[in-house]
Amino acid sequence: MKKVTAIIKPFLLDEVRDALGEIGVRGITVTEVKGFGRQKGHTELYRGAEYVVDFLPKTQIDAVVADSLVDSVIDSIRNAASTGKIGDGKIFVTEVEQAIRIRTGESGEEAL
Amino acid sequence: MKKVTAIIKPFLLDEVRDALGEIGVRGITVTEVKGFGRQKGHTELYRGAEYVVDFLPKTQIDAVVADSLVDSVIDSIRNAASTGKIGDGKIFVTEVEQAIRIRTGESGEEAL
Amino acid sequence: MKKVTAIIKPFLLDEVRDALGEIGVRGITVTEVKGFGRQKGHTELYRGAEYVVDFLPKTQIDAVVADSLVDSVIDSIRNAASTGKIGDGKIFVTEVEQAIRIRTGESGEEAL
Amino acid sequence: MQEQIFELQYAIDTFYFLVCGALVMWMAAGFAMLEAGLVRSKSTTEILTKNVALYSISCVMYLLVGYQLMYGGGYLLAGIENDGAEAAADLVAGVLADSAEAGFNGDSVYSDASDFFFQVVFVATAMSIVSGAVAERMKLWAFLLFCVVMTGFIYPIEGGWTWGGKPVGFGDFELLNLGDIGFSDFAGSGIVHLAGAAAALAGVILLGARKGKFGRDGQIYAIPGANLPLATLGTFILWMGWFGFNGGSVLKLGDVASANSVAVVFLNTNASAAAGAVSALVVARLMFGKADLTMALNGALAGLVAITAEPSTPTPAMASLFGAIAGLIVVYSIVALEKFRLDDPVGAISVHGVVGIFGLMIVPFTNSDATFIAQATGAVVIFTWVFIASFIVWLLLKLIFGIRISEEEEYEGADVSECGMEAYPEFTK
Amino acid sequence: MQEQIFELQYAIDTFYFLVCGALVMWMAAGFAMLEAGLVRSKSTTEILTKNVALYSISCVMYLLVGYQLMYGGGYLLAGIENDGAEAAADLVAGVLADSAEAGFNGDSVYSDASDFFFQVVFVATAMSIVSGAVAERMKLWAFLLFCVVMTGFIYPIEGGWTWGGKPVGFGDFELLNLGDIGFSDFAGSGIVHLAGAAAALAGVILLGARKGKFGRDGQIYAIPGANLPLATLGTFILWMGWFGFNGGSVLKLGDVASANSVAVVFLNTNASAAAGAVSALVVARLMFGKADLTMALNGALAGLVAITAEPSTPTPAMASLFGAIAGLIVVYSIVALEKFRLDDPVGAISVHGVVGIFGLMIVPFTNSDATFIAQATGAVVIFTWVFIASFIVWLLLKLIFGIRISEEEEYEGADVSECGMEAYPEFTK
Amino acid sequence: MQEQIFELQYAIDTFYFLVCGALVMWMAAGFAMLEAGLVRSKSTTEILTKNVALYSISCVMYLLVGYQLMYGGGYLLAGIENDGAEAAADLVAGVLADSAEAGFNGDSVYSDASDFFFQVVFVATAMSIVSGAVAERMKLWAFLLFCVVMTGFIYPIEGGWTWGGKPVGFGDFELLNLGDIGFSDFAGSGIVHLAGAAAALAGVILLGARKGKFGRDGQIYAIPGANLPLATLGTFILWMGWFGFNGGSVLKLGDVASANSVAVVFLNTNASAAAGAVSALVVARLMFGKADLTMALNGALAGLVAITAEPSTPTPAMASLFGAIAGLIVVYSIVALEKFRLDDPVGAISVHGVVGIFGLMIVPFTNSDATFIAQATGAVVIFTWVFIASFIVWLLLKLIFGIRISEEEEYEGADVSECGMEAYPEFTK
Ligand SMILES: Nc1ncnc2c1ncn2[C@@H]1O[C@H](COP(=O)(O)OP(=O)(O)O)[C@@H](O)[C@H]1O
Ligand SMILES: Nc1ncnc2c1ncn2[C@@H]1O[C@H](COP(=O)(O)OP(=O)(O)O)[C@@H](O)[C@H]1O
Ligand SMILES: Nc1ncnc2c1ncn2[C@@H]1O[C@H](COP(=O)(O)OP(=O)(O)O)[C@@H](O)[C@H]1O
Repeated sequence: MKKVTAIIKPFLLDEVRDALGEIGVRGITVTEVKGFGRQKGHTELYRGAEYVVDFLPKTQIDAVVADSLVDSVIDSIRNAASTGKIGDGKIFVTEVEQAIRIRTGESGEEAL
Repeated sequence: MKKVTAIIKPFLLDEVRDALGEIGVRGITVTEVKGFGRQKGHTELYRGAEYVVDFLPKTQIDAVVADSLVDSVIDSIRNAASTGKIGDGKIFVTEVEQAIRIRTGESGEEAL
Repeated sequence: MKKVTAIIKPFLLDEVRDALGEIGVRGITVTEVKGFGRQKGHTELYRGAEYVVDFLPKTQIDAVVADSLVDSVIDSIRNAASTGKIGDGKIFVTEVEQAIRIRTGESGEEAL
Repeated sequence: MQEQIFELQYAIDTFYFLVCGALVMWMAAGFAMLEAGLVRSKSTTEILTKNVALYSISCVMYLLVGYQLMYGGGYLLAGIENDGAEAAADLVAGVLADSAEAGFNGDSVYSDASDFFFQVVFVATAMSIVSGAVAERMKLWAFLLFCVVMTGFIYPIEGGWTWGGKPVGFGDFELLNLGDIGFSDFAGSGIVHLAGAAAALAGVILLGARKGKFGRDGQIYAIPGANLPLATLGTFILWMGWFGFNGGSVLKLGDVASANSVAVVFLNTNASAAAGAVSALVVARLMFGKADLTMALNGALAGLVAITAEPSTPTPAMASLFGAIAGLIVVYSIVALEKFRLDDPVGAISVHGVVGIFGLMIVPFTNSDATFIAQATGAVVIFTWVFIASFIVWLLLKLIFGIRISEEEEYEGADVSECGMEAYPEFTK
Repeated sequence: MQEQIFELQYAIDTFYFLVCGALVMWMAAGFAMLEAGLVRSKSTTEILTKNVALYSISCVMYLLVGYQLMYGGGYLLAGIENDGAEAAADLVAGVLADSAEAGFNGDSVYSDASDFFFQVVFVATAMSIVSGAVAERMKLWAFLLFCVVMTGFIYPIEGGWTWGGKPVGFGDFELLNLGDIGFSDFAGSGIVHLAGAAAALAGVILLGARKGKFGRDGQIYAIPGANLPLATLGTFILWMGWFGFNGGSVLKLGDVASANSVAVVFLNTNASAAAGAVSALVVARLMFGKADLTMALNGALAGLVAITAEPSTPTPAMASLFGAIAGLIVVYSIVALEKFRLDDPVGAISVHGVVGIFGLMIVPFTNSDATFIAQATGAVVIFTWVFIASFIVWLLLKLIFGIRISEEEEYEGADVSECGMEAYPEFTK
Repeated sequence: MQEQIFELQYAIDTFYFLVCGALVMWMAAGFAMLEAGLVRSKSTTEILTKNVALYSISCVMYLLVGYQLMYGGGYLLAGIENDGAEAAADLVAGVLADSAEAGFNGDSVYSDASDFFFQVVFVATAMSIVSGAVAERMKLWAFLLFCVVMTGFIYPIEGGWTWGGKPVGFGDFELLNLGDIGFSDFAGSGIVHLAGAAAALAGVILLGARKGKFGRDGQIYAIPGANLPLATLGTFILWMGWFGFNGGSVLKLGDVASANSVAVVFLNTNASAAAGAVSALVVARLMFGKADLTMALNGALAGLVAITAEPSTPTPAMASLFGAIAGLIVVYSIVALEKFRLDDPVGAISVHGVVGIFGLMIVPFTNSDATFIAQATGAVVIFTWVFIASFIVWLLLKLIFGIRISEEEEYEGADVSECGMEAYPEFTK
C-alpha cells in the first residue's frame, strides 16, 4: 500500500474529494497546514506597521491506497487541484507497510 | 523504527495515550484532522437551508517506536480506541529511517 | 528523496524556516500539533478545580528534500531549534518514493 | 411659577429625547454585532468597518443636508446653532412663549438640539439595515458612497413626505400628502425599516448572491454565521435600543397622558418582541426540527419591527399577538426569499421589509385614525421611491466603479481585500 | 398649577421606572453573555437560545397570568389595558385624584404600564439564574417548559407573598404575612435571587453533573469556560443593569427624599460590587495563587446580590464592607459546592443563593424595621416553596420527557443535538 | 408649591446625574472590550482582569480618600453618609434652603450621593486609559498597586487643582489657581484623558516595548489585535457612555438653558465622534491604501476626546470640524509614536494624550472665557504632575517588585503567568 499525500489549495478540497471518490478511494484524512514555498506570502499593514504573512493556508490530504490505485489517484488529484497558478501544491508518495481497521481488526488492503 | 499512525475518535485520545504509556511509549504527537470515510457525516439545517457536514473531526496520533514494540502498540491502540461502531478509524505503519533528539543529538532508538 | 519531519517548539519556527532557506530548501509544510513526551505539562487551577495541561503545543515541519540534502537539513534544524531544554523535539526521516508538482506535473527532485 | 413649571417640562422632555436618542444610537452597535455574528469570519472586519462608517457618515450627512431636506432644520444645522449658548436669555424667552402657546398639555416644547440628536440616529438605523443584506461581497467604498446618497438624500426626502409633512413629489410636482390621507407610521415600520429594506433589496438584486450560496440546479446551501454569541448580543442591544426608538417617538413625556403613552409603548414593544421570539422559535422547531437560534433572534426583531408602526394603541395582549404573527412571517419570508435566489445573509429584507409592511397594515386594527388604503399607499410610496432611487444609485456605482469584489477576493474574504485586516487573525484556520 | 406639578411628578416617576426597567431588561443580555462565556463552545448556541427564549417566555407568561397572581394586575393585563390611550381624560383625572390623595411627598403615582414593565424584567432575572446552573446538559425544551411554570406560577406566587403583600399560603390556608412580621427585601436578594437559585439547585440535583466534571474517586476536574471576554462583558452588563434593578426599587423619584434615596442606592450598589470584585480577586489569589478572573466576576456579582436586600440604608463604607464579605463568601461557596459534587458551571447557586441569604441576613444591621428572625423566616419560606415546587416540576419533566440529553449528545455538545447549530462553526477544533 | 417645584428640580437633576453616571460606568466595559480586542489572545484574560479590577479599585479608593482629596467630600464619604436616609426631614429642609438660595435658574442642587457616583466613574475612566497602553507585558499586581496610588492620590490631587478649585501646589505651597487664570476643561480632555495618558506614557517608557514589536534595525512590526468585533463593540460602548461623560458635565438639567445645553452637548459629542471616525478612515485609506478599521475606531474616540474639553459652545458644524481634525491627528500620532519606539498596543497615548491636548487648545476658539495661555498652562501642569508622580511610582514598583513579566512569560502570554487561565482555551492554536 502507498500513502499519497497531497498539499493543495484549501478551496479545492471538495473537488479533490469528489474526484477521489469517483475512482474508488473510500477514505481520506485531511489536515489544515501552512505552506511555505515558491508562492510568496504578502505584506499587510496594521495600524501603519507592516507584517508579513509568509505561511499560506494549505490543506493536506492523506489517502492510503492499494499500489494499483496510486497512478490514478495522482492523476485525479492533479486534475482536480490544478489551477495552473503557482502554489497549486505537491503530491508525495510513501510506502505503507501495514494498515489496520480499528473496529474489526482487518488488515492490509482490506482495511482501507 | 516504525511510525504508527492512528486516526481515532477524538474523545478516546486520553485512553489511547494512557494505554500507550503503559506499554512504554514515551512520546507521541497528536494532530487534529478531519476524516472522510465509511462513517457518513450528517446534514444540518441553518435558517432552513441545508448543509452537509461530511468531514468528521478525528484525532491523528503519531508514535515512532522501536520495531519490537509495533505489535503491542497496535494492540494497545485497538483496545483503547475501539467502540465497535463505524468510524473507529485506522492504524497505518510506516518505516522510519532515522530519529534524532534535537536537544542532545542522540539518534536511532535512543532518541525516542 | 526523504521527508524530514521535525517536531519543534512553536516559537522557533521562523528561525528554522530561515535556516532551511539558507541551505536551499525551497518548500516546507507546517502543522500545528500537540506533543506528549518527556517534557511534562502543568497543572492549572480554574475556579479552584485543577486541570492538567498534558499536551503541549508543538509545531511539526515537513520538508521533502533530495537525499543529498538530508544531513545538512538535520544539522540546520538542530542548530536552529535547540534550546538545550527538555522538549526541544525530534527529527524523523522517512523515505519518499515519488514527488509531483501539481501545477506542472514535474516529478522527482524536480518537483521539490 | 408657571414659567418654572414650563422650564421643568422642557427639561424633562429634552432629557427624555436625549435618553431615547442615546438608546437608538446604541442600536448601531446592535446592528454591528448582529451582522458580525451572522457573516463568516473572513468578512467580519469589513462588516464592522461598514457599520462604524455608516453610522458616522449618516451623522455627517444628516447634519450637512439631511435634516434640512426632511424637516427644514437648516443646512449644517444653521437653525440649531442659533439656540445654542450665546443667546440663553432669548432661548428661555422663546421657550416660555412656545410653552404658553402650546399649553401644558399641548405639543411638546423641547430643545431643537435634542430633536436633531433623536432624528439623526434614525437615519443610521435605516442605513444599518442595508449593510447586513449586502454583506460579504460588496465593495466597501461603493457601499460608503451609497451611504452618502441614502442618508443625505433618499431617506431625508422620503422622511420629509411622511414625518416631515411635506407632500409626496419634488418641487412643484406634488402628488399627495400622506399625512392628510390617513397614513400613520408611529415610529417607522415603513419610514425607517421598509425604507432600509427597499434599499437593501435593490442592492441585493444588482449584486447577486454570495458565491456558494446557490447551486446550479437550484440547491440552496447554508453559510453559517461565524459567531452566534455576537449575533445574540446584537439582538439584545437592538431590543434595548428599540425602547428608545419607539418610546421616544411619543415625542412628549411631560404630562400624564404622554407619560402613560410612553409607558404603554415600552410595554408593547417588549411584549411584541418577546412573542415574536417565542413564535419564531416554535415555528422553526416545527419546520426544521431544531431550535434555530438565529430564527428566534430574527423573530424578536420581527416583533419589534411589526409593533413600530403603532405601539401606543394596542393592548398588551394584541401587541403580543402581532409580535407572534410577525415571528411566523419572518421565518417563512426568510425561507421564501432564498427560493427566489435572493441572498440576504442576515435576513434584513425579511425582518425589516416584509415585516415592516405587515406592521404598517395592522395599524388600522387599533388606531382608527389610520386606514388600510392609506397604509398601503404609504407602503407603496415609500418602497417605490426608495427602491427605484437606490436601484439607480447602485446601478451607477456598478457601472462606474463596480460594486462587487472579485471572485478571488470573495474567496479570500472581504476582510483581506477591503480592509487588509482579519477580524480574528489568531483563531481561524 | 398643583395639577401640573402632579402631572410632572407622574411623568418623572414613570420615566424613572421605564429607564430602570430598560436597564433591568439589559441584564438579560448580561446573563446570556456571562453564561455563554463560561460554558464550553459546544454548548454555547444552546445557552444563548435558552437565554433568549427564557426572557421571551417570562414576558409572555407574566403578561398572561403572572402579574395577576403576584399583584392582581389582571390576566392578560386586563387592568392596564383600561388606562391605555382610549380614555385619556379619565386617566388624567384618576391620576390627579390619586396624587392629591397621596400628597406630593406620599406614595408614588405612576403609570401602571411602567409598573408592569419594571416588574416583568425581574421575572426574567430570576429565571436567568437557572439557565446557567443547568447549562451544557439539560434538554432545551424541558428547560423551556420549566420556564413556563416558573415564570407563570412559582415565582409570581412567591412574589405575591412578599412584595405583593399576600399572606403565605394558598386560598383559605394562610400561614403568615411576611411583611407584617418584619421581613424586608428591598430589591430582591431573596425574592428574586434566592428564588432563582433554589429552582436552579433543584434542577442541578435531579440533573447530575456534567460528564467529566467529577472523577470516580472524588476528583474535581475543571471545565474551563470558552470565552472569557464574553463572561466579562456579561458581568459589566449585569453591573450596569443592577442600577436599574436596585435603583428602580425605591419606587419613587419625584421628591427630595426619594431622589436622594435613589442616589444612595446607586452609590451603594456600585460600592458593594466593587468591593466584592476586589475581595474575591484577593481571596482567589491567596487560595489558588493566581488572579482568577472568573472569581473576580463572581465577586462583583456577589457584591451586587448582597446589597440588593437593602441598598438604601447602609453608609457607603458599610456597603463596601458587605460587598467585600460577599466576595469572600462566594469564592468559598463555589469551592464548597463542588465538594458536594454539585455542578454549577457558572456559580449561579453560590452567587445568587448563598449570597442571597447573606444579603437578607445583613438587612437588620442597617434597617431597624427588619429583624433577623423575620429575615430568616423569609429566606426559609422562599427557599422551601421554590425548591419544592421546582423539584416537583423538574421531576415530572424528568419522568415524562427526560430532562437530560444523552451521553453522546453531551459529548458532541448540546448545540448540535438541541439546536443543530454551532456557535462558532469556523473556530473550534 | 415653590417647594414642590424645587423638589422636582432636585429629583430631575439627581436622576440626570445618575443616568449619566451609569453611562460613564458603562465606559468601563467599553475600555475592557476595546483593549481585549486589540491585544493578542494570549494576553486577553489578563487585560480583562485588569479592567475589572481597576474599575473596582478606583471605586474603593475614591470612596476611601480620593473624593476627600479632590472635593473635600470626606474620607469614607463621611459627608454623604449624613444626608442618607436617617435624617430625611433635615435633608429636605436643607435642599429647599439651598434651592431657595441658588434660585430656580441658579446652580444645580442635587443629591451628594449622585455627585459622588458621577465623579467616581470618571476616576475609573482615567485609569482605564493606562491599562491599554501597558498591555501584554506588565505584571498584574504591579499594575493594581499603581492603580491604588493613581486613583487614590495622583488623580484626585490633580482633580482638586482643576475641578475642585484648589490652588496648584501642596499645603502652604501654592503656585496658581487654574480656574482663576482662565483654564477651562468642561468634561476633562485634560483633567481625565491627558492625565490618564500621562500616567500611561510614564509606564510605557519604564516598561519597554513588547518583545517582537521593534526589530534591531528600527523595523516596526505589527502585532494584530485578536478580536476586532470586541474592539468595535468597545468603541460603540465608549461612544454611548460618552454622552453621559460630557452630557452629565453640564451639571444641571432642570431649567431651559441647562437642558438645552445638555442637548447641544449630546449633539456635538456625537458629531465630533462621527467626523473623527470618517476622517481617520479616509486618512488611513490614503496613507496605507486600506480601510483600517482600528484607525476608524481610534478616530471616533479621538473625536470624542477632542470635544470633551468644550462640547457646549461650538456649533455642530464646528464640532464636526474639530472631530475631523482629531481623527487626522490620531492616525499620524499613532504612527509617529511607534517611530519613537513607544509601544502602545491600543493607541491610548495618542487618543487620550495627544488629542487631549488638542482638545484643550481649541477651547478658546468657541469659549471666550478660556485663553490659549491658560489652556497651555493647564495642559503643562496636568501633564507634568501626573507624568512625574506616575513615573516615580512606576519606578519604585519596578525597583521593589519589578513591573515586567519575564520574557518567557511574555512569550507564553500574560494570561497563563498572571491569571493561570486562557481567555479562549478552546480556540487558540
Ligand atoms: N519540499 C517540500 N516539502 C514539503 N512541502 C512542500 C515542499 N515544497 C512545497 N511544499 C508545499 O507545497 C506548497 C506549494 O508549493 P509552492 O512551491 O508554493 O508552489 P508549487 O507547488 O506551485 O511549486 C507549499 O506551500 C508547501 O506547503
Ligand atoms: N484510505 C484511507 N486513507 C487515509 N485515511 C483514512 C482512510 N480510510 C479511512 N481513513 C480515516 O479513518 C477514519 C475512519 O474511517 P471510516 O471508513 O469512517 O470508518 P472505519 O475505520 O470504521 O472503517 C476516516 O474518517 C478517515 O479519517
Ligand atoms: N516517539 C515519538 N513519536 C512521535 N513523537 C514524539 C515521540 N517522542 C517525542 N515526540 C514529540 O516530540 C516532542 C518533544 O519530546 P520530549 O520527549 O518532550 O522532549 P525531548 O525531545 O527533549 O526528548 C513531544 O512533545 C512529541 O510531540
